[in-house]
Amino acid sequence: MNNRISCLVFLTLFYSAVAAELAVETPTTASLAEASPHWMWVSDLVFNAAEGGKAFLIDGDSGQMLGMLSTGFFFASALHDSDYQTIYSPEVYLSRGTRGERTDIIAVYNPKTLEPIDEIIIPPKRLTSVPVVGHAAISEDDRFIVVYNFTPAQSVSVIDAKNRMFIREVETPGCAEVFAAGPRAFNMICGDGTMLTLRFDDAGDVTSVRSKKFFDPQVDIIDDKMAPYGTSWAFFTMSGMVQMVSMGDGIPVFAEPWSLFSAHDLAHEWKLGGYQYATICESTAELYVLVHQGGKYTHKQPGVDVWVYDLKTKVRKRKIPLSRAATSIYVTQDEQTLMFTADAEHSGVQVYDASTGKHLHDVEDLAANPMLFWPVRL
Amino acid sequence: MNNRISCLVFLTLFYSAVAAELAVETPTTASLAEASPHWMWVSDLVFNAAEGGKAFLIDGDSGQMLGMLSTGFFFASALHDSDYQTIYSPEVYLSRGTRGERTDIIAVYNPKTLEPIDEIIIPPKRLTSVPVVGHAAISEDDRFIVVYNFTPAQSVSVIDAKNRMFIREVETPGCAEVFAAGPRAFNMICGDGTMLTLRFDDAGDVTSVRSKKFFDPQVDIIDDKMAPYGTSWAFFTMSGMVQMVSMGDGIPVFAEPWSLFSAHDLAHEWKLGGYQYATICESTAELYVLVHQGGKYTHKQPGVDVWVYDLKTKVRKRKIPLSRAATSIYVTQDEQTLMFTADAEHSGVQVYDASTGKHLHDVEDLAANPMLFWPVRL
Amino acid sequence: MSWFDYLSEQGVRGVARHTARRSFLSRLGACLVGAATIPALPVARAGGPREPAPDETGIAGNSGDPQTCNYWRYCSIDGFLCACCGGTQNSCPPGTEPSPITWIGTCRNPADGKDYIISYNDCCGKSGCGRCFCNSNEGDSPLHRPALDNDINWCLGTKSNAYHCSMGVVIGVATEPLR
Amino acid sequence: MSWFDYLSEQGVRGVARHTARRSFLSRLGACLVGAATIPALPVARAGGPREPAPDETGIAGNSGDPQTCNYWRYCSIDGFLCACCGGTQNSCPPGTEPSPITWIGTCRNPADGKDYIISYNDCCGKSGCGRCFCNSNEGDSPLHRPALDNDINWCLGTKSNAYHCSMGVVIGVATEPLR
Repeated sequence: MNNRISCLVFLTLFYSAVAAELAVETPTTASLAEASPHWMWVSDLVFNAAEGGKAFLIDGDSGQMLGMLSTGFFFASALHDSDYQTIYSPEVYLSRGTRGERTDIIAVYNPKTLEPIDEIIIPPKRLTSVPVVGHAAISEDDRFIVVYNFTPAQSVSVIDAKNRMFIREVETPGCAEVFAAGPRAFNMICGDGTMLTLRFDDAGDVTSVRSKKFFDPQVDIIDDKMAPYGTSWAFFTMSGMVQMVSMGDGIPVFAEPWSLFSAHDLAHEWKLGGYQYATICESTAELYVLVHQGGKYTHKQPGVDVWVYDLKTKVRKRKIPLSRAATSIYVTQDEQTLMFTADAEHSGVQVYDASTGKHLHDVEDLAANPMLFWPVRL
Repeated sequence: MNNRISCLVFLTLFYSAVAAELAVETPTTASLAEASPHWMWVSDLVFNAAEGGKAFLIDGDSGQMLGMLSTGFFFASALHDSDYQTIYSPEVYLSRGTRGERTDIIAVYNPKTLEPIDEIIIPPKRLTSVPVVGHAAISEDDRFIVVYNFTPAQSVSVIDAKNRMFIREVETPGCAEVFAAGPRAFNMICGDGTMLTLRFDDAGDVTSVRSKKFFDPQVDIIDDKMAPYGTSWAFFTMSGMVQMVSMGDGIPVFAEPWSLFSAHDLAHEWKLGGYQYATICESTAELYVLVHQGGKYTHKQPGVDVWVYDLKTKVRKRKIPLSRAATSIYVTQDEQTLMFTADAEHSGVQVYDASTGKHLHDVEDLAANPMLFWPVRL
Repeated sequence: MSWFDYLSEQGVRGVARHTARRSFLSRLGACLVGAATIPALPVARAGGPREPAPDETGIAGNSGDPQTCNYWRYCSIDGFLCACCGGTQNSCPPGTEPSPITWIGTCRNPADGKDYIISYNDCCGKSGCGRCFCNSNEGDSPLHRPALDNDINWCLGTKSNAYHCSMGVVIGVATEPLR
Repeated sequence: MSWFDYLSEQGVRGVARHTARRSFLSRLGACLVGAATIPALPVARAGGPREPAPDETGIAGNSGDPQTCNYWRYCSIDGFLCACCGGTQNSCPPGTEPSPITWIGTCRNPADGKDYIISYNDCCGKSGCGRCFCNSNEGDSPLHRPALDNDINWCLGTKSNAYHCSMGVVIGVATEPLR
């Protein structure tokens, strides 16, 4: 009798003394189902203990939490490649939690198992702030990752995602945030109203081009909240103008700005507000924004309504009153669009049918400070 | 003109353009006043992100927070020497927050500045649990620190506090927790109902003695919540018996047990409950316990009343109804006794006049999960 | 000291007394090392027939919802319910690892009226899940009786000691009163 | 790139335009290195005379309580108030270090009716204080205008980058409208 059978006999005898109606169970680890376009990630800043940052994966259909990543100090959000085979998470750790040596990494996770599988050490300079979407970006061909640094010197760290190695740091004085722009380029917003384009060759060598001035920072500054739309990005000024920027060809092309708010809306002080107040559904070409009524400098107040615009006609199509005020919003990209909202100062995520505005789920007690949604792009 | 004066002139000219009614200020770091017997530390487990443990220092007289320490993963509490010149904090860190290499240290802080001034690396075996007082202890002569390890093998790490170095690990199978016992000895509670005494010589070499059986774990087990009283410790059984153990001579001496609860109390299901449910004021020889009414296994439910006993007569002297239910309690050691309470599941600490029961302060929004008080012993 | 010694001190008296302790443990240990498909240790019995929990009346005859604290298996649990965190009552959320050792309790299944031995394995390797905190404490014992202590972070012997959530795993039926 | 270049790009236009930028900055920088007793940078003016905050009516004529969010200096703050954490409106809690660089705002002191330039230095080196969170945002600007951005963790150039709390430090009176 070999050892394996011997053990089975032994254990059978052992458990026969406690033979039960319910079968004896073995603790295991759950697997994730096939990824769904209705899955959504949400980042948790854990502001009262920011060294404990997290990301939660939720299923908008069931309203269930599916899993979590532990993502370190002042976490913003993670990136993934175009077929969702790899998650790249910019993370910051201090050797003694809140003191000691700082190490910045791109943690590499398997999206199917949520296990950490590798890490790439990068310069310990990553921006730490209330999370913004533009803190890092991955090129459309999945080759390069760029992380925005602020020490307060402004620069980017360039990472070769394919070979999982840091390549170089590029100084970007006066320019902040990064957005993928075509297969091998990234755009940044500069404080003087221009856009900086960084283009990379196969070796990761960089050339840079500065755009014309597309906003006046003294008059109506472009905000650091924005929404992707295919290979374009929608930016917003503090007064509620939409500035669409096409980035697909690597060089930014600026569309004519238009206003979200009528004179009547403005007279009633309707405003954009929150930490991630705009999102676009690509398949329906609809823009969703969080709005509230408030005076100047209420740009972080939660939205009480969602206003939905047709991006083709630039006309507001409908209003969705929220079951609870929210500072972040994201919609799925399919036609059965789900809308996710959260308030940074309260635990929990709300899920709605985006077309009807019907409130579907409250995912309660999820995240101490839900800040940024980031989608499972499929 | 030397450089310093040149700078002053330059800066004066610079600021003269903005000369103000309010003087220009320089950001500084506040100093702590002379330590008061009414100061109290409270540990924060931060259970939803336990890598971000903390300790808060509060002044019971003013109800103000005075400062904080960042104390790492599953923090329990810290120790200090007999003249409050040095704080020793057993802390656990993982190199990637919740993964990677584990490092256990005794962090050394200056209690006057709350700055980390040193650290002692110890074996990465420290018990991590819902905090208990007996997780670590410092000898009465301030020479040795002992930390209880659970891997689940049971042992202690012995640290030379004077020379700030780890000395050795001592295996203590079947025995848990540590309590200072005389100048150079520590006692542990063993699962078989005995006490284990570890005695150290100058070199940190150890001899051990096992006591008689002083409780029956099958009948009425001694709980792991206890209160110091000079060189004695009060232990409690699950049924509410008080077992005072004198440790001053290095070898435990067991007093006659007595019950906190009359037959009438027991009939009405009055019980001890919480995470730190008992505390003793040395100058008044009063024992304070958190009590509630509940069935078996409600031993972690918050207390709604505090019952106060005269330790000399073993008679209950008074009852203090709480402004909010609490799982932890501590009193100051002076005759103008203050009583601190907190509930592990709610932020905030409550301060009372212990003699009158008058509620003095709510220290609000302090700690995510306040667990253990630990005093400034002066 | 190995954790088998710890078990022999603390946990498996009820089983071990029917056999030669050393040989039983060494046999069990050898099998456990060789076979990953059997339940986690310890397998001690929690304390004989259990006393009903105060809130159990509402679930009589119904096994209940594993995402709620009054689910029958959770009678001695203390932590975030893995079933609310991407796992189930007996599987860890993705990317976390079940603790190989744990504390145990005895809970009555209202569906069949029987008492089961439940192993409360923790899931390890990520920060706290933060959802569905549940603290029921039946049979919970102090730290010096660790096999019955639900206050311990049982993420021991795992790649990481970080505590994420807790499960209730059926490892047998409680057939006789034992302490 | 040094942070003086950053300042010359972003922050000190209002001052620098009255002088030769390079020499001003190098002089200021040299003095700052030599003298720890002068206010922290940046010293740019936030944006000229400010607009009253919606909740300011209640504190007219009164400087208010530094432990509350409507204290006059906090008109552009975003964080935990150090005055609730063992510090004051202009001193860090024990064991934490003020950030040498920071964002700035302009706030009106109801006690004298004047607008002051306020430097919102963060205190660094410990985990978040967690008390008296205050987010008032007057003059707050996006990340590409960092000297006016209160969302940035300004624990930069400190021994540790850990954010603990925020202060409002008077660094001058706002004498003229500048952007």
